[in-house]
Amino acid sequence: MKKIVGLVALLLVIAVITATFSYDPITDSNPFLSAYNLENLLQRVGLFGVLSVAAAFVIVTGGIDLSIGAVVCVAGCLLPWFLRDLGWSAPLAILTTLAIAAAIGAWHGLLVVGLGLQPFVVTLCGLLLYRGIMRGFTGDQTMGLGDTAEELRWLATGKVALTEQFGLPVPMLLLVGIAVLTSFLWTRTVWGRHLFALGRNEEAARFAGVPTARLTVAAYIACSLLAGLGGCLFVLDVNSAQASNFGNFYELYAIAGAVLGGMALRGGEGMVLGIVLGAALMQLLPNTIRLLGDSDKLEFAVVGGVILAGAAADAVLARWWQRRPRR
Amino acid sequence: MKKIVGLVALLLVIAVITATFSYDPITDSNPFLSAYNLENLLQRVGLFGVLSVAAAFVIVTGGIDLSIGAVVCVAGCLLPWFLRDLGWSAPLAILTTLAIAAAIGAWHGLLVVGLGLQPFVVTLCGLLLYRGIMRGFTGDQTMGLGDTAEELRWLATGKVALTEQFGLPVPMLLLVGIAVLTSFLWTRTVWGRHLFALGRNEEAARFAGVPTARLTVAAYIACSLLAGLGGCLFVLDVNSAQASNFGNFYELYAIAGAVLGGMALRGGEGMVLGIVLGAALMQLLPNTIRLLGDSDKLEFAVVGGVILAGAAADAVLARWWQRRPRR
Amino acid sequence: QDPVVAKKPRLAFVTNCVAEFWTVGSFGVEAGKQEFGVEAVVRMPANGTADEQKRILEDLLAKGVQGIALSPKDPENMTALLDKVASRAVLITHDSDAPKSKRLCYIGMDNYDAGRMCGQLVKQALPGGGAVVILVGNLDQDNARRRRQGVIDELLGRTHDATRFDKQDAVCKGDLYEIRATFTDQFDRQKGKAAAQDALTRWSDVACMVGLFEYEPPLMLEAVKSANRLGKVALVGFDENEATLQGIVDGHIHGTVVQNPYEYGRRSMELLAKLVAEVDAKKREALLPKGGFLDIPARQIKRDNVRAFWDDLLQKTGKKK
Amino acid sequence: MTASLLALRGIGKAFPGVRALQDVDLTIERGEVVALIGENGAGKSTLMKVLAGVYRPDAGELWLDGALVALKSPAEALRLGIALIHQELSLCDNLTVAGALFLGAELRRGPFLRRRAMDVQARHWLLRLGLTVEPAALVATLSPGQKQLLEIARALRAKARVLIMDEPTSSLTLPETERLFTLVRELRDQGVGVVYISHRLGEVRELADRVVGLRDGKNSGELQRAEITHERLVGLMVGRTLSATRRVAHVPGDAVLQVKGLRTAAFPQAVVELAVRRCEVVGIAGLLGSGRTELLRALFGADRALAGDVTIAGKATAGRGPGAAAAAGLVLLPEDRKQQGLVLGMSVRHNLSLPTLRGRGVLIDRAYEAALAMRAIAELEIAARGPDQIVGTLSGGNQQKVVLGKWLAANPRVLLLDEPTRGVDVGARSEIYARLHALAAQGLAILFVSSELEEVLALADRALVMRQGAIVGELAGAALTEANVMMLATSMESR
Ligand SMILES: Nc1ncnc2c1ncn2[C@@H]1O[C@H](COP(=O)(O)OP(=O)(O)OP(=O)(O)O)[C@@H](O)[C@H]1O
Ligand SMILES: Nc1ncnc2c1ncn2[C@@H]1O[C@H](COP(=O)(O)OP(=O)(O)OP(=O)(O)O)[C@@H](O)[C@H]1O
Ligand SMILES: [Mg+2]
Ligand SMILES: [Mg+2]
Repeated sequence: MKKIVGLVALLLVIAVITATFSYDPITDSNPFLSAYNLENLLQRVGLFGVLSVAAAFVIVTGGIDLSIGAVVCVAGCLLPWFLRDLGWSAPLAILTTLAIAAAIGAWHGLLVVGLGLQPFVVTLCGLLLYRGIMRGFTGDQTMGLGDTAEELRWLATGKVALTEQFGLPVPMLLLVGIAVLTSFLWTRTVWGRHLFALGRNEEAARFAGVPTARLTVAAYIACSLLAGLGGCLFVLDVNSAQASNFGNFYELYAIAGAVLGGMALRGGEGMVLGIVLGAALMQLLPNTIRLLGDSDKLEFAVVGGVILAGAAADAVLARWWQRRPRR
Repeated sequence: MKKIVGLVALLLVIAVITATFSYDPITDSNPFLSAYNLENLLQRVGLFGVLSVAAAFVIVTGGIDLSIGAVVCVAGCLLPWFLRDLGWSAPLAILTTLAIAAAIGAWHGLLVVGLGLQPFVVTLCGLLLYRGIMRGFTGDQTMGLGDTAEELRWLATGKVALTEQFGLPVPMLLLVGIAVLTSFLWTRTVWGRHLFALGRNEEAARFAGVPTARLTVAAYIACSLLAGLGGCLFVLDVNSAQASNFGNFYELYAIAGAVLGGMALRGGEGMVLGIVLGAALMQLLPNTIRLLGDSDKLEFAVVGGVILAGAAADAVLARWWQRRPRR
Repeated sequence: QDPVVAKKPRLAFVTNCVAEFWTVGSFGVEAGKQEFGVEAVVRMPANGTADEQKRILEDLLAKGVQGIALSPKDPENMTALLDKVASRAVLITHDSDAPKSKRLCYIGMDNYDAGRMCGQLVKQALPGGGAVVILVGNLDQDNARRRRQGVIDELLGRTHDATRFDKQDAVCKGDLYEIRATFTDQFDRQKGKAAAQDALTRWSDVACMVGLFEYEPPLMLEAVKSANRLGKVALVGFDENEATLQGIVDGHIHGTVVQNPYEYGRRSMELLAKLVAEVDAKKREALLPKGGFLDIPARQIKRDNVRAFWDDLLQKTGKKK
Repeated sequence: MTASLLALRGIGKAFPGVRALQDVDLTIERGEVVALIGENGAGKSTLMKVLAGVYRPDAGELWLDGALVALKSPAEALRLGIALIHQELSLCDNLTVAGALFLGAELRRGPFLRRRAMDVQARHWLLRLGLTVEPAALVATLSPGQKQLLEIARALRAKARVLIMDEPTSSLTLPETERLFTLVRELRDQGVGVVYISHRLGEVRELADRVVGLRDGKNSGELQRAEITHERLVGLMVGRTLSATRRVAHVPGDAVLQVKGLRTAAFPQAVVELAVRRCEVVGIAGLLGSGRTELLRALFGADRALAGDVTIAGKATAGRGPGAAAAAGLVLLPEDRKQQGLVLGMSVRHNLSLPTLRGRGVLIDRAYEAALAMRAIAELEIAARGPDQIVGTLSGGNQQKVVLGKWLAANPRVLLLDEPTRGVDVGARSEIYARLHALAAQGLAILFVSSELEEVLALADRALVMRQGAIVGELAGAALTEANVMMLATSMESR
């Protein structure tokens, strides 16, 4: 809970700074607070938030999934192929893509559980493998939707109007839905309780009769499934995917968002709300830099610096809180 | 030990396959076995091997360093700047670069130990931060040595002639030196024993009076120092560095090499020889693909696939070995 | 409030990746800012992906930029996005065109033509024909594909058709020239060098190597040196890396095809400044170059003109007064 | 004739290099408490893990209610009504007490948790065992003793037909143990078959209906209720009689450990003052959660104290961490051997030498290390294949001996011991007592915590009794009796 408060504070501070400095006296307008910008921001939080929730499913088990970006790439290359080259209907294309993503997750889970391989190794190989296969499959050609599937793109670029000016982007709504569901799953169901237990102490959970193997596989499936969904949304958003770089590094953004939001990499710890806030921070920062800065050369530096400072402040405050004399 | 045997076997199998299929009956020569190719291969193993040993130092403590590629970038951009723009002497330039790299490591170590931040988070932020700073610092311009420091480049491109045809590349010799030293440090000294103990159980080591904080910081310093050395060698090898992509992904290659060589990411487990072999495998595969393949599209796929298959085979064999009936 | 500052048009120059090439371009932008009295920002997508470009464009619009010059990453599929941008600001393309979109005009050259120029250099260096190996950063980038195709088509003596595409592993063998392979390095220099070395290892009869990305010709030179085949393998490059130019001066590299990113930057500013100042759509039309194409041709740099070119470049990038 | 509740026939189990069990038989009838005894490493825990589906035996059969069963997993054993309290703590410490109590058998409505209901029922179970923690408290905040009670509660909650308890009382004090016995007898009367493993032979005498002995992985005999005596139990375990240990009187010297005004975070009101002198063995007694562990950890600097001075031979070490304490000559043998005592993945030899490798230059003195390992293994009778066996694969009692061995070799000035003989068999125990007395005679100051009153009486020159974080009394000489200690520890104000 303290983590959440800290994150919200950090988000607010950055938002206020951005709003203050982006004010344009000539046009008397505030680009940061414009409906257009807020919609864009929310849409991006929606897109990347889905990936962070994906990453969190595996992090809860004490594992890690480095192949999220590669699965985004697989989904991003396959969906246009199904829709445009094979001419499939939208539901069929989406479902098949998700099924393939889920199969990838199942395969990860089986390798981790069945053979006892380290998740880092399995998914690092996965990263190379899937992206490599996609490069071969697409022959390094860009996969795009062209102007097919215009309606489907609503999922990524659509809005649900709230006022005349402002609408909630559909990806944000999707993220909210996924987050609420996940949160519910984690905190209210037996499944979630077992997932968290096995994440902290797999052996103890197994001794208590928890079907740890099955659950771990399920977590990997959930992760890849959401990554696949993210991949679909990303390609519907930008309309073009190149196998060699589509989704590159997204696993790191996704994991950073989740960890920033309070997921502990040793497993069994974390809240969905934190993850969403973490993902939001990861999107707010570049926006700030691009709205205020003259150049984006320092974008990475600022993102890295702010996250680190945030994490450090959090740790320092937590200590201070603990040391504070109690009545 | 079984791991080492397995790796050597895998390396040999791939080498034999490559040698067999690369034989050219027209010229009756074997490109793979040519002195030129073997020298190139050894040189690459030397370069990447240094990074894998670097990664291993932190992996032993149970941590992870994702900033290796970024430190390579820092060293790769600074060294040319010192040598060419500031006109420093070679020793001064190299030592300053290494000192900066070591400082980065110390800073990681302090954040991990002093504030208790997760290594993944610290070094992920480091990755963004250092690369970002370098982009700002170089103004996105390529940093090159031009024709200064020709003698210094011997460190990366030089050879020590063994026969008239064949010489051992200097980076390989450096790697051998580093590996022998590291191996000695790990297995023969008190420091190494303590490092492995704290990697397995930090708390128990602390209760046994091991100065765990100091040791952990030292491990991070060793890691970044070697990564900095690697960065120097890389830029001396290719002669130019662009901040935005120099050393990109090298942390993953480095970690993959180390893990492939038997380092367990949970810490406290592994041998230096395995790491060197792991790094060698990572360099042999692309060479094979380029010598035999029609295109390098599938390079990533093959590398990922072979590593995964190797890890899986290793796990299956280990099980079989354990289950095998004993007299 | 300074009324002069207030009236300055606000422009942006968006590239398709981070590269030395584009730092030269940003010097052009800088020059254009002074010359035409505009404010401008340069944006380079760090990972060089289409989705990064999308977010950069959105943020520029949010920021209230009035004119954007863009090198689209994926012109084919970005049409809808570009149209949206064009409806909120003046949009022109440079370096890479998106003819199907509502961009007002294109500044630059044709990468296919530049590729053919590169092919001509190969022909000059290797009049008797031989085996050629191509090195390229990746092959899913539009400009890379076009360049490579230009080289291949020129060497095989094919007709001028920019839409042709030979797959990476396609057999490209003509009467005189044979393209043995195309290697990609994903912008990793060490890998580029390794690929060049491995090509030399694999084929003892490679007669020419072509590097299509800025950092590649120097790597090929390193590889050829290390294989002791200097002078036996002709080298042809692309772009104006200083080591490439030095290689030409030294006679190790036959020549290079240079574009003019500096002019892309400067002329983008010039054109955008004019277009933004003009509100009337009809009158805007009149300001556009003929056919919506401002040609800034590529040039072949060889031993005879390398000195002059290099001096000029150093001057423009402020490295020499 | 009805079949036995449970019967194990000819069970064999081998680990790499070791035959842990060979042709072992065991029957358990309904409504019977069978005590399983044997030296450290005899195979008791292994046999119980076979019974609970953790290990699959290499040979033998398992009959439940006259039907042959093959257990594939702990889950399956649980389904069949076999519950095991593991010797080593195995709890998920990110859960709440109620969450841990119901793990694997949550009260549910469809897939959803009935959290309220579980809290209510948890309170009931905690109360029955006298565990005074909130169901919503996190497991991570419990002391090892409380965790052990929680594990017992879990097993009772499982309503098993066969209840296996592998040293359930190793860190419990008298009142909890007695409460546990009452519950076990209740279960027995309801027809549950109980297997009880303990090295506290007094408990065995009190509780067991029948005793089964294991020695070197084989059956070593059986005693019926009437036949159970201390001597016979020892004979069943070790196969010989043990000489009684004799107390050596020490003449205490100057105070080496001095504590003034110490206040710990868990008990901010209690102020601790104490001094331990050279050649002195001081015991600390007290109830579960009375703050004994907290005190030792604070002295060692593992936890930061709120206030107070700790001086070791004149050097102030408070607030400087374990490193400073160790440097000044004070070491702590921690209560939780798995977490703080051992590096489980390392070998016996490396664990034994870990604290003493310092000060021998950079290079490891391998000869010294080997000698140290050989000596410790011989003196403490550590049942290991050799010094290179991985500590994690030793039996619980043998692990404890390794922890002890490494500190006995360390030559400190002040030795703090928290439950030093947890799970150690009777034979080794008297060895250890003798060693500790010898060390004290050489000038060492020893301060130890033990939940076993017999141990405090056997070992201590003087005993401090703690309650609610404070030292409420000191007993020595003739006044040091079980009754006096219990009176001080439980005096009315405590609850
Ligand atoms: N996983 C394992 N790998 C190898 N050996 C093992 C393993 N587990 C137990 N052993 C060995 O099996 C033997 C029996 O161990 P077990 O834990 O059953 O003893 P125990 O009777 O419970 O002793 P204690 O009283 O000390 O708890 C010991 O020699 C031990 O070293
Ligand atoms: N990590 C912790 N966080 C919060 N409270 C704790 C923690 N560890 C122990 N406590 C509390 O401090 C009190 C004293 O515990 P301590 O371990 O010192 O008792 P003890 O006398 O050694 O008993 P035990 O036999 O249980 O070890 C207990 O009430 C316990 O709940
Ligand atoms: Mg046992
Ligand atoms: Mg205690």
